[in-house]
Amino acid sequence: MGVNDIVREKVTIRFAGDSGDGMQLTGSLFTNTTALEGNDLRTLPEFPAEIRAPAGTVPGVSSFQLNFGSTEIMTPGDNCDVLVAMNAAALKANLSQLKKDGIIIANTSGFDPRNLGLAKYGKDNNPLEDGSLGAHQVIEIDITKLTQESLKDSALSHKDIERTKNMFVLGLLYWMYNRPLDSTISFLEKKFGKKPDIAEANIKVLKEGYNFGETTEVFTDKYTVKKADISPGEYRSVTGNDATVLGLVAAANQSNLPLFFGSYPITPASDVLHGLSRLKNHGVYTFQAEDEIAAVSSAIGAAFGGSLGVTSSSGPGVALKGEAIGLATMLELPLVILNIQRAGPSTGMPTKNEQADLMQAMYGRNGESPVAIVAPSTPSDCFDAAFEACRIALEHMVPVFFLSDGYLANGTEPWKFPKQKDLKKITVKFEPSRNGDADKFMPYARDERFVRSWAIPGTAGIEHRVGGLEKEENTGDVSYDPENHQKMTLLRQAKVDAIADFIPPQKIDSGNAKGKVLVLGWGSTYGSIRTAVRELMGEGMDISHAHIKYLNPLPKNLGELISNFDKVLVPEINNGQLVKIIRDKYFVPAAGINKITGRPFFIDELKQRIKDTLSSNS
Amino acid sequence: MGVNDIVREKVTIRFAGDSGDGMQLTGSLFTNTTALEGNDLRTLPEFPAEIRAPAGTVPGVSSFQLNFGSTEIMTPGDNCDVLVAMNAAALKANLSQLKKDGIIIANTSGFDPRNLGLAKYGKDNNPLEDGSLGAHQVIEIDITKLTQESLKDSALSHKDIERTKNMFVLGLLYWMYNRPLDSTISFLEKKFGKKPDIAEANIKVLKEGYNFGETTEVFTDKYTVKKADISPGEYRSVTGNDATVLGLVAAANQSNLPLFFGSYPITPASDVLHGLSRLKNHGVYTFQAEDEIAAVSSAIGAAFGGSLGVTSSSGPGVALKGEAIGLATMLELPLVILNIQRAGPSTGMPTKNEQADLMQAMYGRNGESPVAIVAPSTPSDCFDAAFEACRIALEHMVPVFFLSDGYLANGTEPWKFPKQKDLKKITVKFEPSRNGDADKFMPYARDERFVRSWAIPGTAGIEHRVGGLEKEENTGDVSYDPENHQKMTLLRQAKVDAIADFIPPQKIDSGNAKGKVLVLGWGSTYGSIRTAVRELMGEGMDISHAHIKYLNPLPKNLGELISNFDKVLVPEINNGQLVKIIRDKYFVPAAGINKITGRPFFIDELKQRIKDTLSSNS
Amino acid sequence: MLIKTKIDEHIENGKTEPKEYSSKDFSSDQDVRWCPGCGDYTILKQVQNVMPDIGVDKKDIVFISGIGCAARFPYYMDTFGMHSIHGRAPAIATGLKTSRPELSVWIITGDGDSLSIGANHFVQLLRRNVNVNLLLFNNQIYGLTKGQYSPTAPEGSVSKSTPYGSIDHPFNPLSLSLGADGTFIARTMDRDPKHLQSMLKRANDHQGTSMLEIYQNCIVFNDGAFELFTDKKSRPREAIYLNDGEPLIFGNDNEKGIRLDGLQPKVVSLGDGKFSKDNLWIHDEKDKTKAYLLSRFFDQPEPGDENRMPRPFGVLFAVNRPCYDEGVLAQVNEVIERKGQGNLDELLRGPETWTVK
Amino acid sequence: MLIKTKIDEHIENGKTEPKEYSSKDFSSDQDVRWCPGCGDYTILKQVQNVMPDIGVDKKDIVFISGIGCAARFPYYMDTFGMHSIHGRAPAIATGLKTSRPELSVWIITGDGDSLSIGANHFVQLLRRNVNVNLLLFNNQIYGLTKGQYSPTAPEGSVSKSTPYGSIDHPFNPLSLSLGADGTFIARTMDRDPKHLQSMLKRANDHQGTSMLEIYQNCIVFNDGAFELFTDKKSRPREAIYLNDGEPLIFGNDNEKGIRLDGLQPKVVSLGDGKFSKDNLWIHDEKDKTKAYLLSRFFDQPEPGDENRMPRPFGVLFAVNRPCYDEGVLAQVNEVIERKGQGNLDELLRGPETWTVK
Ligand SMILES: Cc1ncc(C[n+]2csc(CCOP(=O)(O)OP(=O)(O)O)c2C)c(N)n1
Ligand SMILES: Cc1ncc(C[n+]2csc(CCOP(=O)(O)OP(=O)(O)O)c2C)c(N)n1
Ligand code: SF4
Ligand code: SF4
Ligand SMILES: [Mg+2]
Ligand SMILES: [Mg+2]
Repeated sequence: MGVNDIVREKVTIRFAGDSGDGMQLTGSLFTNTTALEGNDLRTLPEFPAEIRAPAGTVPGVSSFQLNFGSTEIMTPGDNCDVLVAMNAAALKANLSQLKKDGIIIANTSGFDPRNLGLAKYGKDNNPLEDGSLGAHQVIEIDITKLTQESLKDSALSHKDIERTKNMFVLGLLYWMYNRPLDSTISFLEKKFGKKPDIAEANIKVLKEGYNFGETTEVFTDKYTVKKADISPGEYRSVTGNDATVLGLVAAANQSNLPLFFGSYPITPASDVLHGLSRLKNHGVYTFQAEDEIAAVSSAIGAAFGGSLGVTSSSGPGVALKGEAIGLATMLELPLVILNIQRAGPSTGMPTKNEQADLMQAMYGRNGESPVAIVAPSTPSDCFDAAFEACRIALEHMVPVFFLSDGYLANGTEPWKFPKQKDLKKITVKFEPSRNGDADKFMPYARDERFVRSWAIPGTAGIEHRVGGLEKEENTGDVSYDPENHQKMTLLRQAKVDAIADFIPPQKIDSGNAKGKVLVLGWGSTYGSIRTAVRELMGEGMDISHAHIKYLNPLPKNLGELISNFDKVLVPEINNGQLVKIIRDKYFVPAAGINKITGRPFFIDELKQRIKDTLSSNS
Repeated sequence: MGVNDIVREKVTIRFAGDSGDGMQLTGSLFTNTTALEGNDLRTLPEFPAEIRAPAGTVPGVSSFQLNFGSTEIMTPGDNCDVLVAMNAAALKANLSQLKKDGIIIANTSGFDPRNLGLAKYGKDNNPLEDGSLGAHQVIEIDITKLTQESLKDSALSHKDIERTKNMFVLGLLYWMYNRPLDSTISFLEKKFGKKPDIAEANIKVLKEGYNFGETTEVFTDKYTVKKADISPGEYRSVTGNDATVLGLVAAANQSNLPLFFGSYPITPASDVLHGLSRLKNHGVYTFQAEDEIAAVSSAIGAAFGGSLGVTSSSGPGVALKGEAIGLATMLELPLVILNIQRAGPSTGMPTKNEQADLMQAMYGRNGESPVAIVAPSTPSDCFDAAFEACRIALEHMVPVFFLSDGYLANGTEPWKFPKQKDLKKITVKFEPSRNGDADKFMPYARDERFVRSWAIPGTAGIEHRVGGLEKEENTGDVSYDPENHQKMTLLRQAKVDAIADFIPPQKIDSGNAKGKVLVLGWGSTYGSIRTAVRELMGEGMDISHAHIKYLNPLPKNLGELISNFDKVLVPEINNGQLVKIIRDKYFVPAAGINKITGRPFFIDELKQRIKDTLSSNS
Repeated sequence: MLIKTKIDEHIENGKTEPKEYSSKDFSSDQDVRWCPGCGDYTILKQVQNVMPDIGVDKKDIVFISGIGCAARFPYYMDTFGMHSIHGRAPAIATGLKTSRPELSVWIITGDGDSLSIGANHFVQLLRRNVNVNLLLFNNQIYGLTKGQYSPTAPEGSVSKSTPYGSIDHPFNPLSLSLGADGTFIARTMDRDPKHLQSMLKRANDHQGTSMLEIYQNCIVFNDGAFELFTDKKSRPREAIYLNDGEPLIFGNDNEKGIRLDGLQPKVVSLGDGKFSKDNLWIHDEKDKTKAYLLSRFFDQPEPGDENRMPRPFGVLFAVNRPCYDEGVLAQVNEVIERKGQGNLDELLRGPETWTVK
Repeated sequence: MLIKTKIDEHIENGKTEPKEYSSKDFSSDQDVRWCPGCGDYTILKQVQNVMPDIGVDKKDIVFISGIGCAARFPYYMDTFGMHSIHGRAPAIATGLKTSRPELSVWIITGDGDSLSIGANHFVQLLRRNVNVNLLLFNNQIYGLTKGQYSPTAPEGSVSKSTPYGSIDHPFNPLSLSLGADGTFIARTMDRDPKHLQSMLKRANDHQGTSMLEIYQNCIVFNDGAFELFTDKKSRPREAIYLNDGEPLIFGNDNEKGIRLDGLQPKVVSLGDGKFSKDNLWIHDEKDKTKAYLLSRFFDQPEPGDENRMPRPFGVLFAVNRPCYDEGVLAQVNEVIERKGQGNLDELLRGPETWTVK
């Protein structure tokens, strides 16, 4: 009896197992092969909140979701088509994320009484047997046993053999989705170069898994996902935090400045510190400060010295930086603050996602202290956004917030990475030295963009003092003069507003430039909104999508762009923040669509909420 | 030739001299007498920014302004009718605040070459002589010399004699405004009880000054300001910071809780710490922490223990408290944060005024962390607002911001102080102890107002843990559950919104409840707006004034109240903050009237700006 | 406080008979979520074992922590607890203890929590000598954030944030505590439950801030950091246990001692008749200079070197000094007694009033 | 750094001849705004006097302060300067010095600025041994905020915030600095300009964080706090000046000395033949234990008591330890040398790519 080969446009696979089961590696290997096969894709890992929750328990489950297709793929997918469950806990933790008609591939030895107990199913009620899985097609395989058999002649330790079982799953899925094994094989050969026996074992088990699909008859279907038409070029896969690191280094390179990065570890921002600390040979200084206050302060000190000063944090750590950021607005020095947002308030849910720090970035300081704000929309866009944050900070002598989040930080996508020669130049001019008879240096004199000059120590003749007290226009001397304070407050605002002349105008991402409904988003909701809106367009709805990258100042044409629509909807992973700014600034009755579960919008969910909102307020 | 006695409705006097000249005392003595005479009044001191700027220089000038009248007086007055200038610097620093036709009383010996030099007029150009004072009526008196003469037989040291010259001025002004000397005399007798010779000298000089007016003919006019009709009762004079201290102690008293006050000194908030530290016998604990973070943290610790936990700061100090306030929103413990605002951003202008921290109070934390906000409108209203802040915090288990400012903090007004028996009771109920077999205590169970119970250590059977991680509804256990986070985020918001049911509805302060123009204010602009609006009403304009004390949540009827007007104007001493909230929340094209000079609105200025704004956007 | 408040009423009404506890009574219903094999488990167990013996009613015990792996501790204790924010536990505890001196307050903190972000509150707590117990879980790493070096990590530490090795010189937590004028300074380790227990009791008995450093193994990110001291084989040579009034002796067969040659501590062998117990340094918990010298048994020659000083465990220093919380209470009461309980109406009236008819 | 950046270009292009300076060259055009008679004036003057001799070009000198009266200092120096925020100067200086090691960086801070709100950054700076000079203006009060007690104010201090006297035990700034493993620890006073100057030079010459405590009189809010040491009459008995390699001698006619009796410092008189210079404690800046003992000449018996130790002025401790900023630079350069200057395109490509046709 043959196997039918079904063509699918998109497939979502979720690999789930114990932290020890190597699901992250399995997922990324499948991802690489899939990329090479020319599909579009997105992935998202999910780590347990604890470092090492007890093996076999639900909190110990680690999973990896991959969404790939022959059409554009903009999110890691909603619920999955296939769930690989290496043990009972993995099933329990992820079942809710499987489609009604989704397939479960279960490693039966992970459902023995012990595992059932650890997963709190109860020793003797096995979900695979009690029919509780209803409509789902369940494929039970004793992966552990099969792996051991296939290596019974190997000299490897039991533990090492056990470790290879994820390759069996990988091989099996390669068969299911008609993928070649070669890239994985060469990866294994590279990785275990020094341990050929281990490499061999893994490869053997990989093939075993593939052949298992081929030979046994548990599967009635296999699937083909055709190439997507992706613009030709050289690609790599990148996470948001990786891309952020690269964006910073690129900006330092394009401005020919040393990069000084002062930070204090915090989830999910730490990887930026880790990534940069490896790049010392790119002229990067990383400083793990005693706290976030020292971190931002050290970046300000470095900026005073002429370096590109950057600091990063998340959640509570960002709240601590407010005072020092206020100082930077007064000093009018370049400063980049990376906020890799997470679910709050307070410590909140460090491993969960949220974009609820926009208002804090806008207003989280004493007094009138305007700063610029940019936000990336996809993992690879973190590169552009980080680069832009640096460019604005350096060219406009102003603190700039970069608002990424955990979903972007850990998600991956294929990236047609740029070449250095194609990157913008960032123009930095230090105030030149002058000799005694030249006239007095005016630290707070401004150019036509209201930007003061960067006057760094080591420059003769321009010795000067800056500080957090109000400054007199031009001279920069301390001033309590009422009119001067009014003037300087407005100047600091004008300087930030003027950035609008140096950023691209807001464009429509999908849909017409005029119409009934505009869905306005920012940050990591990009993929979900884009996909949802396009599907709604497909359903014949008059709807468009614009996604704001420059949140302060807003693009000059945004008001007019908005005015071309009858309704404006603002989906956010928060309780309504951008929507407040839009309503205030453009005086349109924009309506928020909000989700605060620590999770991204699902496409179907978002489509439904858009429809509901429209019907409710029309 | 006689002196004509002119009746005036209002008079503004400004006493200005060197920090050493005792102008603050002179001013407050005149104030007390004026109060006893039954005038309505307001005062405002102005201290030099430096502790002790060099004597005789402009930065060293200290001044005191008093505005009193037979009609309602709501501000310390715009420009003054009489300027007392004890030296050249005092004239230079204050001339701009004198009315065109205002009188200058100049102490000529303060205009000698040395003083002229120090004041940077230039040794030999004396403003009193070079005609630069134009229209002003200048009365030159060698007060120093006259003082010395009147005490030439006294045994006092030259320095002590010199010190009494401010009494001469005071006496002179008493004569000018037909005020009795007795209350001042008895004050001096009390104050210098131990040094009768000093008391005597001061009194002699005081009378000397009075007689000088009586006998010499330098004055052609004297003035009478009739009693104002003030509601009968017992009054005292109070500054905003004093009233704040009293409000806190009263709240502790009415809730029968110990008051724990954790703070770190900062201008202009320090006096609250100073005031409370003297009140230990009212059951007040004051803790001068190592910084603002420790200050707010200690208050949270005390609140966990069942005390009324309060912290205070200003400017940069408040910015540092954001993270811990976020913790308090998560812990759902009562916490009162006093922000005595000052001009920012950063260190800004510590001794100047601004109300630019409203947005920070609303949004200055990571994640969705709603807090309640109240703001006093006059010095004495600081009592009610502080009391209300405590009441809301305690009855709703929530952090509450109290937004005062330097103008209120240092200004004084007559206060018909309340009696303890007339104060509200604040109802606090600690979770009672329970014995073993009772069912498990649910720390995050809520009542109909969404308020959890206050469960303090020392209570048997309800041992429980709280923290900054997201909590599971009811149990309070740590939870990463998506739906729970959504629910809890909305519950924290709902709890704050529900406070609206327990605050008075917004009322119109002046004018009709329906009409063309509503001027909407908050905080220390009250006096200026009220007076300006009433004068405009007098001029026949259809205009009303409402002043918001409860800024978050806003009174339930505010939207409807606003909807009864064609135009809404929002004057603020910032670059536009409340106006953003109003535009967003009620979707009305409210227009801001903003001033950022570190100074309050002048009545005439505000009237003009209101007219301009109306004509410009109609 | 001499003024009776609602808190006093509440406590009065809630009075219960003092109970007999077993260590089980102190474990909460939360399942413990540290990595298998983490040193935190044994510390938790010993704390739960000690609690029944400190003679404090469960309801009067509060555990306050910052953030970190260690800081999850309070969730597992069936007492009152707060898992607060990073580094601030000492400040929160100061507010609680000052306003509620009758409570037994325990601070749980990690090396990053207390010596990095929280170092200011840490030294101020010691200076003020607030009567609380601070347990410093030192694993020389940031555990919760997955392995960055900490302020106690040795120079050259390779970690996620220092791939080429750390450059900064680490804190010596005991020296820092002495420099901050701490009144109780002690060290113990997760792997010696008996000693850990006795140190916990000592910490509890001390009036004032009890700073107990606990060497704790982070099996995942910094395994074996303290092996030299915890390993049964090397411990005798590398660790020395301090006992008040007793000579400094260590070694596999107690064959080594330490004597003071002027200001110089010297390792001597007791075997060869040259030196006897009587020539040795006698430990004196009240001698701050000796405590200082002991705290410097730290940056010493490499293992193997004859003159290498063993790492001291036990109470290095313990003296009495008035506690901040007591002092505050005493002052409040003193003022109440002197001036009488404040009358709100008088306060509202203020110094001077006038009447408008 | 081995990689040349725009900063290097800029410095290169701006090269100027090293100049001869006079102290006047270091006073800015701002008029000084401290209270008449404030100790800060004399400190400012001595710093301006010393600057010409440290052999650093004006353009390469940076003064960074926090907030406070003392912190206004940079405005008055005609060098680069930053009057930053309260307590954070050490962190800002660390960022500046680490990224620009060639600069001469001076931190100006008060006792509140560095030992209250800034105490964490203060101890971390000392631990890291960043090569900067920190001048701690200790007046035992918060001056700028008009007179609240500070963490160095003696117990019982009556101040605006402690009308009934302060309760907390103060920091001993030198002990805290030692506890934080500072490498240069010295004390001087505003009223002894010569000594102040020599200490400033020593601080400048030291490689690493130079912590110089300066007793500074706040004439308005805490006048005479240090009179015992600054007053010509009492100084000889109450103060002792330390000189490396010389015996500890003090007194009106150098008639008193200090010797070490075991670990116990004792005041002895040299007159009566019992003891001579040779029996005295010889100061050794490199001896940390002696530095520790000297730092404790602090909480001693009341004046008049025979055994009262004089307060030491001078360099208590000075040793060399690698500086953080050097270490960072060395590591960066070492990696550049080993791996070669990073190539951006390679970095962007990453470890693995694929091509879509
Ligand atoms: C304000 C803030 N900054 C940073 C973090 C992230 N963070 C949590 S724990 C921790 C350090 C933990 O190290 P340690 O105190 O040694 O505790 P351990 O995990 O090693 O027990 C950090 C940096 C945070 N939660 N809050
Ligand atoms: C964040 C913050 N908190 C508080 C203040 C107010 N403040 C300014 S200086 C100071 C203390 C000054 O004392 P010290 O450091 O000893 O300097 P001094 O004035 O005595 O020279 C305080 C509390 C501030 N400016 N910023
Ligand atoms: S990471 Fe380390 S410290 Fe944290 S729980 Fe795991 S083993 Fe323990
Ligand atoms: S207040 Fe004290 S420290 Fe400040 S300037 Fe005046 S005298 Fe100097
Ligand atoms: Mg640790
Ligand atoms: Mg001071």
